[in-house]
Amino acid sequence: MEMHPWLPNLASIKEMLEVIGVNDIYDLFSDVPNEILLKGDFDLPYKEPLSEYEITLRLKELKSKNMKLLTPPFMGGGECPHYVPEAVKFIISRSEFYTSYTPYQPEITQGLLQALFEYQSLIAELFELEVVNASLYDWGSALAEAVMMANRINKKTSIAIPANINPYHKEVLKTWVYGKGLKIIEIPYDKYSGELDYEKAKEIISSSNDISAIYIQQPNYYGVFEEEIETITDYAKKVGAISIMGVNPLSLGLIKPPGEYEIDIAVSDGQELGLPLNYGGPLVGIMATRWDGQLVRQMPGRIVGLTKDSNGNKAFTLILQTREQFARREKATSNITTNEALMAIANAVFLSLLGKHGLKAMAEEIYARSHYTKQKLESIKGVTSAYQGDFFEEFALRFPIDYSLIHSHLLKRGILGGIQIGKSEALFCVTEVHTKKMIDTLISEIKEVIESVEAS
Amino acid sequence: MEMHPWLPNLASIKEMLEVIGVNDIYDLFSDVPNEILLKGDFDLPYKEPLSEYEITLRLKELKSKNMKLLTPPFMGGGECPHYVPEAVKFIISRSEFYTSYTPYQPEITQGLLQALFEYQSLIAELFELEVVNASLYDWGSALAEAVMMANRINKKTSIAIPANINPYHKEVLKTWVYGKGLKIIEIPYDKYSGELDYEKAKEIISSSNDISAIYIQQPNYYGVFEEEIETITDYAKKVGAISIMGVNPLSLGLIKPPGEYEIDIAVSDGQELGLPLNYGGPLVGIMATRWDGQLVRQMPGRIVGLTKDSNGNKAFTLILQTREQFARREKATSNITTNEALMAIANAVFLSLLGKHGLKAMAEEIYARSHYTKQKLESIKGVTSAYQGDFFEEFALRFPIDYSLIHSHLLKRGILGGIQIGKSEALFCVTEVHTKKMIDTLISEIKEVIESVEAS
Amino acid sequence: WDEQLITEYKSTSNRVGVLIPTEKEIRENVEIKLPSKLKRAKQPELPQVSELEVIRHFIRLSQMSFGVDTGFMPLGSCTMKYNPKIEEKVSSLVSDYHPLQDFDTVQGILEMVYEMQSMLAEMTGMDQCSLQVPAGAAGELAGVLMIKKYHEDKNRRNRDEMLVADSAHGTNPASAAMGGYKVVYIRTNKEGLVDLDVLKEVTNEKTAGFMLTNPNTLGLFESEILEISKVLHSVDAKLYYDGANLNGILGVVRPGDMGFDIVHINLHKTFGVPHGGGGPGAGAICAKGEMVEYLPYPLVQKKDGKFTFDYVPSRSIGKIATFYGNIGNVARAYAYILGLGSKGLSMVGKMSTLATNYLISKLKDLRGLSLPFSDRPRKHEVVFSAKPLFNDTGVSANDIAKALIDRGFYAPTIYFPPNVEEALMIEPTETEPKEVLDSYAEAIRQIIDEAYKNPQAILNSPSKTAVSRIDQVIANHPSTVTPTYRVYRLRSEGKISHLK
Amino acid sequence: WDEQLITEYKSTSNRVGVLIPTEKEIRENVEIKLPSKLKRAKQPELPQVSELEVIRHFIRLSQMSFGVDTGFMPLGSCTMKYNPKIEEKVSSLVSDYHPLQDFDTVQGILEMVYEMQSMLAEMTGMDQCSLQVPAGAAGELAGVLMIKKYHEDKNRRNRDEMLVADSAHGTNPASAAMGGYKVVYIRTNKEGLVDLDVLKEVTNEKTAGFMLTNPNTLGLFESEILEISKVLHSVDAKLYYDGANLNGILGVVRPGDMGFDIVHINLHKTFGVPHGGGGPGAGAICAKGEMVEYLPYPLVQKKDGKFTFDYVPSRSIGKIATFYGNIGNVARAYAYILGLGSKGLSMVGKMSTLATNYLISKLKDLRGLSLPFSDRPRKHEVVFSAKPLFNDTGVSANDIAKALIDRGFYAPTIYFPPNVEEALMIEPTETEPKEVLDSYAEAIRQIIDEAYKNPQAILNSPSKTAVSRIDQVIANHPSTVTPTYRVYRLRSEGKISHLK
Repeated sequence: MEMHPWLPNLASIKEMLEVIGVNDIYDLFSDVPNEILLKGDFDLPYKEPLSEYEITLRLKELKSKNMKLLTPPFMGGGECPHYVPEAVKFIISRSEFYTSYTPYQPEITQGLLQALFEYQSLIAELFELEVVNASLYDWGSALAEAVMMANRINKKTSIAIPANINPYHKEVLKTWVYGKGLKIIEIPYDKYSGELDYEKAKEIISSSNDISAIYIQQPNYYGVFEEEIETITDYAKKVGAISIMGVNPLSLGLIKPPGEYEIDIAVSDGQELGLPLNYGGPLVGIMATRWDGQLVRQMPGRIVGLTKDSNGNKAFTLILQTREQFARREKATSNITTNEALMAIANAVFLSLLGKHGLKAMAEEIYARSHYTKQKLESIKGVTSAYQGDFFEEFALRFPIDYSLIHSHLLKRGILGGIQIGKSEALFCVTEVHTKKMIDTLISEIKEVIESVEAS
Repeated sequence: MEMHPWLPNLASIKEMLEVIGVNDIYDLFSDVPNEILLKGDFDLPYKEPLSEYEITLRLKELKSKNMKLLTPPFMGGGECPHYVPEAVKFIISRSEFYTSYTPYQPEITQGLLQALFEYQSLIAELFELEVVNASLYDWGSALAEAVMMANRINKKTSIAIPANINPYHKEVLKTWVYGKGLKIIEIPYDKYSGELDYEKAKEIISSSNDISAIYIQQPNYYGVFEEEIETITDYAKKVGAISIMGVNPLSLGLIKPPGEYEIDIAVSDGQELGLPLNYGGPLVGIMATRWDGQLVRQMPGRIVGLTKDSNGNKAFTLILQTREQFARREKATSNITTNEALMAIANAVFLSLLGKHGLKAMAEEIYARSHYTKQKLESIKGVTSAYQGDFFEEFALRFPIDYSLIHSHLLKRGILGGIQIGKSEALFCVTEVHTKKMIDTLISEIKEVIESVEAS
Repeated sequence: WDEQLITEYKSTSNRVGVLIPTEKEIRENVEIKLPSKLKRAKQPELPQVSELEVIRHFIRLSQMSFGVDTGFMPLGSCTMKYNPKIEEKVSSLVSDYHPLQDFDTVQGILEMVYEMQSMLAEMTGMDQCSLQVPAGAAGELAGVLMIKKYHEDKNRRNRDEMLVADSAHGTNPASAAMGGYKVVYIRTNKEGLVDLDVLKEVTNEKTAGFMLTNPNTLGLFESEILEISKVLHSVDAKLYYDGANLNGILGVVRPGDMGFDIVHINLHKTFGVPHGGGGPGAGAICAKGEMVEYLPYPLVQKKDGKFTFDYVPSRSIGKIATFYGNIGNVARAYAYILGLGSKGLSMVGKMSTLATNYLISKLKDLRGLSLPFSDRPRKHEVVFSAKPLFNDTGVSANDIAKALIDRGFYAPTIYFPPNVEEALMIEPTETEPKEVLDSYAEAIRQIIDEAYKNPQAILNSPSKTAVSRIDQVIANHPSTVTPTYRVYRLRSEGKISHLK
Repeated sequence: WDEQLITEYKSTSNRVGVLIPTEKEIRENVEIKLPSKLKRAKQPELPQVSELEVIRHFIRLSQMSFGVDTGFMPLGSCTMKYNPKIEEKVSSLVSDYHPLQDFDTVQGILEMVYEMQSMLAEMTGMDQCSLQVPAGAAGELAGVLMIKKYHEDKNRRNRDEMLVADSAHGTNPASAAMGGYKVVYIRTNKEGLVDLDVLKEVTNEKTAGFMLTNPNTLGLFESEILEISKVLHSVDAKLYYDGANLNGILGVVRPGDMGFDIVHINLHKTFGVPHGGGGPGAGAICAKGEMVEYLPYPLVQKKDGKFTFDYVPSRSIGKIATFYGNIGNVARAYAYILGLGSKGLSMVGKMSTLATNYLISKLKDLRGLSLPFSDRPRKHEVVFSAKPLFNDTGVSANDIAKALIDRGFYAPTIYFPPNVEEALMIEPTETEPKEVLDSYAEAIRQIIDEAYKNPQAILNSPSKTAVSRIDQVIANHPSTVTPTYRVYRLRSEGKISHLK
C-alpha cells in the first residue's frame, strides 16, 4: 500500500527504519515466534481499502435492508423513542469532547470535567440525591453494580427483587452476580394492579436475615406506578439491607424522586434524556446515592469533583480515585474504566435545554398521550387493561385475539407495535414523538385487525 | 407568548421596560405613524411556534415529496455531483466558523482569516495565478464581475463571449451588465468539434476597437476542451482587451491552468471542490488574477493577506480595503459584502484532503469514467457523439429518438439522465460518484428504451 | 495555537487525506491521452497531508475564531442573532438535488420555496418575492436594475440619478453605481433623519429612485416615511427598501405599508440564517404593484396542485444568480420561520428594540460617550460616539473595540455610519439574554473607567488574543502585500516584484 | 473562558431551551391526576436557559477540552488513534432502531453485526465473537465468568485462583475479583516478561486461568507465549487475552495462534472508535474451541439467508448488557475496518510498532530518562523511567506531564505500570505523522534540558492552561469533597455535614 489517509507514515517507512537502525519492519518483530507470524493479509470480505464514498454506498445498501417505519416505534421495554434536540447532537459532535478520553490531566481538560460535573449535578437535582458518578454502561449493569455495592457494605448475599422489574435488567443482574455467588429472591407482584405484592414483600424480607439489598422499579416494567416505596425503604432499614430504586428519569417531572424516600442507591438509564434508540446501545447507566460515606466509598466508577487550583480558582478533577481499579486493583469497587461519558454529556445538555419548565411539560405531555392512547384502545370491543394501577409512558393491554396477529398487521402498515408479553398481551409505549394523528392511526389499525379476525 | 427558546427575554419584558423608563413596548415605537402600525400577528400558515420535533415532521413530509433517485444524477451543466468527504462537512459545521461574520476584528478571528487565506493560496496554486479573492457568489456572477473589472480598466464597452459557454452564466452576465450598458458579442463555435470557431473569433475581435474583454470557458459547456486558448490571449493583447478564462477546477488535475496561458482573470465555481449540489446554491464564485496592480486594484470582494502583528508575529487581516464599498461607496470595485466564505473554507479543506496526489487521481478517474460511458453509449446503434473534441466530465450525445423519451424512461427507473440540449441531444455528466455498475445500468436502460421505441 | 499554514505542511511525504474511488475495470480499459498541448506540466503545489492533519489543522483554526456560538457579537447593521441548530437539519431538504432536475422530482423543495415567497411577501407587505439573490448586495443590484428597466420602459432616458441617504450602508451607492446611476446623497438632519426639505429639493424628473433603510443606520425610525414616499412617488420615482435593518421593526410595521415599492431582505440577518464567516447568506427581492413584473426570474408557481420553478415575470430584469439563489439557506430561514410561527415572528422587532433601548439605558450616562442626534428610542441598533472619550483620553472607538475583545466580547461596528465621529454601532438582537447585555454594558463601563485612569492599558489591548494589533502597512504596501502563499513563495524566490 | 456552572445560570427567568410538542386536543381531554402520595413536591433545581445559552456554554467547555482532534494524545495503553470522520456517518445505520423490533425489520443492522462477529474472529484467530460487552472491563468480566462456568461444568470447585501479571492493567485483578477469584500475581522478570519459572511454580490444580496482555504493558512481546500457553493448558487452565494492547501486533500475529482461549477486544482502541471523553467504547469477547459455548448471548446467526439476533450458546454465561452492547459503536468500527480493508489492517501493528521504535530512537539517549528492562523493540508503546531525572533535579514524571501540556501536547500515561518508577508510558499509534513524533520528542528534550537548568520552571507548569495544578486535598477531604453542585449548595446552606 502506497498511501492511505489514516496511515500517514507509509511513505516514510524507510526513513524511520534508518533512524531506528534496522532494515525491515519485521526486524521489530524478531521476538515473535516465527511459526505464529501471520503469512499474508487477513481473510476478510474487504481486501482493498474502500474509499469513503464506497463506504457510504455499503451503508446505503445495509440501510435499505432495514425497514422504514412510518411512525416511531410504539415499543418500550427499557428504551422509549424520544426526540433528540439538534443542540444535543451538535454538542456531542464537538470533537474536543468525543475524541478525548477520561480526563487524567485535569488542567487541560477542565471543560470536559465541568461538563461531567454538570451531568452529576443535574442528575442529583433530578433524583434529589447528593452523589452521582460520571456514568455506568446501562441500567442493567448499574443495578448489578448497586447490588454488588450492597454486598461489599453488609456482606450479606441475598437480593430481593420484584418480579415486575424489567426482565432484561434481571438477566444482566443474574450474569453479573454469578461470580460472587449472590442469591436472587423474587417477590411476586399483584396481577390485578400490576404493583408489587407488598404483603409478600414484607413476608419474604422478614423471613431472611441475609438480605443484602432490596430493589424496586418505579414505574415498573408494566409502566405502573409503585405506590408504596416506603414499605421497601422501611423494611430495608429493618433488616439492615440496602434499598435500591430504579426510576424512569422523565417521570420525575411529575412524581417523587428517590431522594424523597430516603433511598440508599438509585439507578436508571439516561437514554430518555437525549439519546436515540441506537438499537440498544450506547445507553448510559445512572447511579446516585445518599450523602453517606459508606455508600460513597463503595461507589463504582469515576466521580468528578469541584475543587480549587493552586491559585485558589475554581477547578474540577476526578475524585475519590482510591476506589478505582488502577489504584486498588483487586480491591477496587468495580473494574469499570471506560464508561458512557459522552452520553452523560448528552444528558447534561438535554436537561439544560428542558430545564425546570420543559421537564414538567415533557412529563405531562407523555402522561397525557399515553393515557389518551390507552383509553382509546380500551374503547375497542374486547380490549382491556392488563393492570389497573396508574401508569406513565408504558402500559399493558389484553386483546381479544392473539397479539402476534395484531403486531404483524401493524408492521404491514409500517407501524411497530408493542412488546408481546403474553399470548394476547402487549406492552405499549407512547411519548411526545407520537402525534395524535399517529396514535389515531395505531388505534384504527388495531381496531381493523381485531374486527376482521373476529369476523372471520 | 410566555417562553420561547430563541427569545430569552420574554419573561423579563417588564423588568427591562422599567430600566428604560417606559410602560409598554409600543412606547418604543411611538415614532411609527399609527396608521401603519401592524394590528395583530402576521398572516402565515404557521401561527403557533412549531417545536423542533414538529419542524422535523414537516421536513420529512416535504422530503417525501421529492423523488428518491437510485443513483446520483447524470446531469451537469455547471454543477456536477461529487462526493463530499465527511471531514469537509465536519469542519464547516464548526460553529466558530459558521456563526461568525466577515472578520472585521482580525485579532480575535485569526483562525477564520487564516482559513480564508489558505483558500486563496490553494486556488492560486491550482490556477497558477497570484491573487485570489475570498470568494464571490458563483461562476455566473464572477464572470459578470470580471467583465465589469475589464470595463473599469480599459473603459471599453464590448465583451466577446463564445456561444459555447454555459448558458446560465450568459444569462447572469446579461443581467449584471445591463445597468452599465455593456454590449455582448457572441462568437460562434465549430459544430463539428464543439470548440470555439477560432477563425471567427479572430475576425470578430479584430473588427472592433471597443472590445473590453474576451472570455473563454475551459472545458466549454459541452465538456469539450478548448485547444487554442493562446489565440484568445494573443488577440486580447493585440486589441488591448482583458482576457478572462472560465475553468473547471477538477480538470486542472490534468490540464494546463490559466496561469500557464498568461490569462488576466480566471473565474470558476468551487462547487466541485467539496460542495453538495444544494439545488443550485450556495455555490462559490472563484476569481483569480495575475500579479498586476491594475487588475488587483480593480478586483471586487474581500481579500485576506498575510502580515505581521505589532510584535512581529505572523498575522492575517483583510487587505486592500480601499477597493470596497464601505470605504469607497459608489467608487467601490463592487457592491459585494456577504460572499461565500464558508464554502471557500470547504474548498480549502477539500483541496487539503485531496492534495497533489488526490487531485490528479480524481481528475483521471473522472476522465476515465466519462470516456468509458461515452464510448459505451456510442456503441448503441444510432447513438453518436455530438462533438468530436476530447472532453472532461461532461459530453453531448445525439440519439436516434427524441431524448425526452429516454429521459422519462430513465426517471421511471430512478435515474436522472442528462440535460436535453436539442430534440434528440443531451449533455451527460459522469464523475467519481458514478460506479461502473450505475453506469452500466444507465447504458442498458438507454439501450432498452431506444430499441423498444424503434421497434414500435 | 500557533498553527502553520496548510501550505507549509511538509510536502515531501506521499500522503493523501481522502481516498478516491477507483473502478479498476474502467481504468484498465480507458487510456488518459490528452491533447499534448493541454497537459499540465507540473502538478500544483498542494499539501500532502493525512486526514488527521487536515482535521487537526482546521479545528485549531476554528478555535481561533469567534462566532455567535462563542460569544456576544453586537455588530451593528449585521444582526448577528443566534442561529438555531434545527436549521442545519432542515437544510438537508435540498443538499442532494440538482437544480436542473425535472420539477416533478423536487416538489418538496418547490413547495418550501413557494411558501417562502409568499410568507416573505406577507411579512414585508409586498405582493411577491423572488429568491434569486444570494445576498443583500445582489438584492440591491436587482432592485436598482428593476428601477432602471421600469423607467426605460417608460422611455425616461434622463432618469439617471439615484438618491441615497448620507448615512446609508456603502452597498447602496455601490449598487446604484453598478446600475449605471449617478448617486445623489441626502443629508441627515439634526434629528438623525432624512432631511425632508433637502429631499424635496433634489427630487425631480431626473430622480429614478431613493434607496433607504428604515430604521436607518442610527437605529432611528424615519417617522416621516409616508411623506418621503409621497415626495418620491410624485415624480414616479421608486422607493427602495434596504432590508438590512428590518429586524428592528419585524412584526411592528411593514415596508410595504410605509410606501416602499421594492424591498430586499437579508435572510441571514432577519431570518436567522448563519453568516458563515462572511457568507453564504441568502436574500429575497420583493416588489409591489407594477414592480412585480420586473423581479428577477424564475419564481415558483403553482398550477393544478403542481409546483414549477419557471415563472418569468413579463418585464423581468433577468437572472441574478446562476441557478435559483442560495436555496440551501432559504431552507434554513424556513426552519427559523416555522420555529417562531407568526406569533413569535411578531415579537422579533419588539424584543430586539427592547434589547437596544435597555442597553442604551445602561450606557447613555457614561462619561466619554455621547448619543448623537435625537434621543428617541432606537430600534434594532444604536450608535454612540466615543468622541468625548477620545478628546479626554486619546482612547478611540477602535481602542474600545480592542479592549472589548480582551473581555470576551466581539466589538461593535466602528467608524460607521460616516455621519458620526468615533462611532460605536451596537446591535444586540433579541436573542441575547438580558444578563449578557448587562455584562456587555459593564465591560464598556470598566473600559471607559480604565481609559480615564490608565489609557495606556486600553491602547495596548488586545493582549489575550492570538496576535496583537495588526500591521496594516505591511499588509497593504505594494512591496509587502501578500494575498496568497504563492506570492510569499515567489517573492522569497525573487520571482515577483512590487505590485505595480 | 471562565465559564460558570450551568446550574449557576440565573434561574429566576422563565426560560426554556427547547419547545415540547403539545397536542392540544389530547391535553384538553386528559387530566393529569396522579395518586397524591406520588406527586413531586417541588420541581427539581434545573437551569432555565435559552438555546443560545446552552450552546454557548457547552461550546466554551468543549474549547477547554483536549482530544485527538486537537493534538497528540500518546496515552499509553489507551491507543488514542485518529477517529476517521466517516465513522460518525456509518453509526447512523443503527440510531433510530429499537432493540426489540422484529428481526425482519433490521436485516441491515444484523448483517453488519454478523460480519463484525466473523471479521473480529478472523483478526484475533478465534472461532466466534460476541459483541455483548460495552467496553473492555465488561469484556474481562465476561471472560472471567466464562472461565468460572467452564470449571464449574467440570465440577472443579477448588479452581479459585486467577493468575495475573504484576504489570497488568488494574482491570485484570479487579475483574478477577468481581468473578469471585483470588488473584495470584506473576512477577515480571528482568527482561520485562512473565517469569516462566514463577509461572510454572504457581500453576496448579487451583489455577482457573491466566489473564495476560501481549504485548504487555511495557510494550514487550511475551516471546515465550507458546510455552506459557503450554503450562496453563497442562492443568486445563484457560489463557485469557486482554485486548488493550492488540494494536501493536494487529496483522502481525494473532492471539488465537499464540494459544489464547478467550480474547476481549476494545473496539475503541484497536478499531478506531472514538473514546468519547471516557466512553462509550465498544467491546467484543471472542472464544476458541469449547469456550465458544460460554460466550454471553445473544449472537447474530444466519439461517436461510435471514439474520436473527437470538443465538444462545449452549453454556452461555448470560447477558452482560441490557440489550446487545454498544452496537452504535460497532457500526463505527465497521466503517474503520472497511476503510482500511484487510490490506490496511494488516499494516496497523507494523506501523504502530514502527512509530513507537522511532520515538524510542529519538528519546533513548536523553540524560535523565532510562529505558527499563530489555532493549528489544517495543510494540505499540514504550515505558521510560524518569527516575534519573527525578534524582538529579526533583522533576518527576508528573512534572514532565504538566510541562508537555504547556507545549500543546497531552501527557503520556504516568505512574503506570507499577513495576517502573516514575514511569512515562507513551503510545504514539500509527495515525500520527512522523513530524508530530519529532516535535513530541523535541518537546521532551527541551523539558529535560530546562529541568537541569531551571527545574522550578518545570515544577510550576502548567501555566498556559485554564487552571493551574489542582488541589487534591480540597478535592477529596470529607469536609470539602464536592461531587455535585447539590452538595455545594446544601453545604453552603449548612444542610449537610462531613462525609462520614
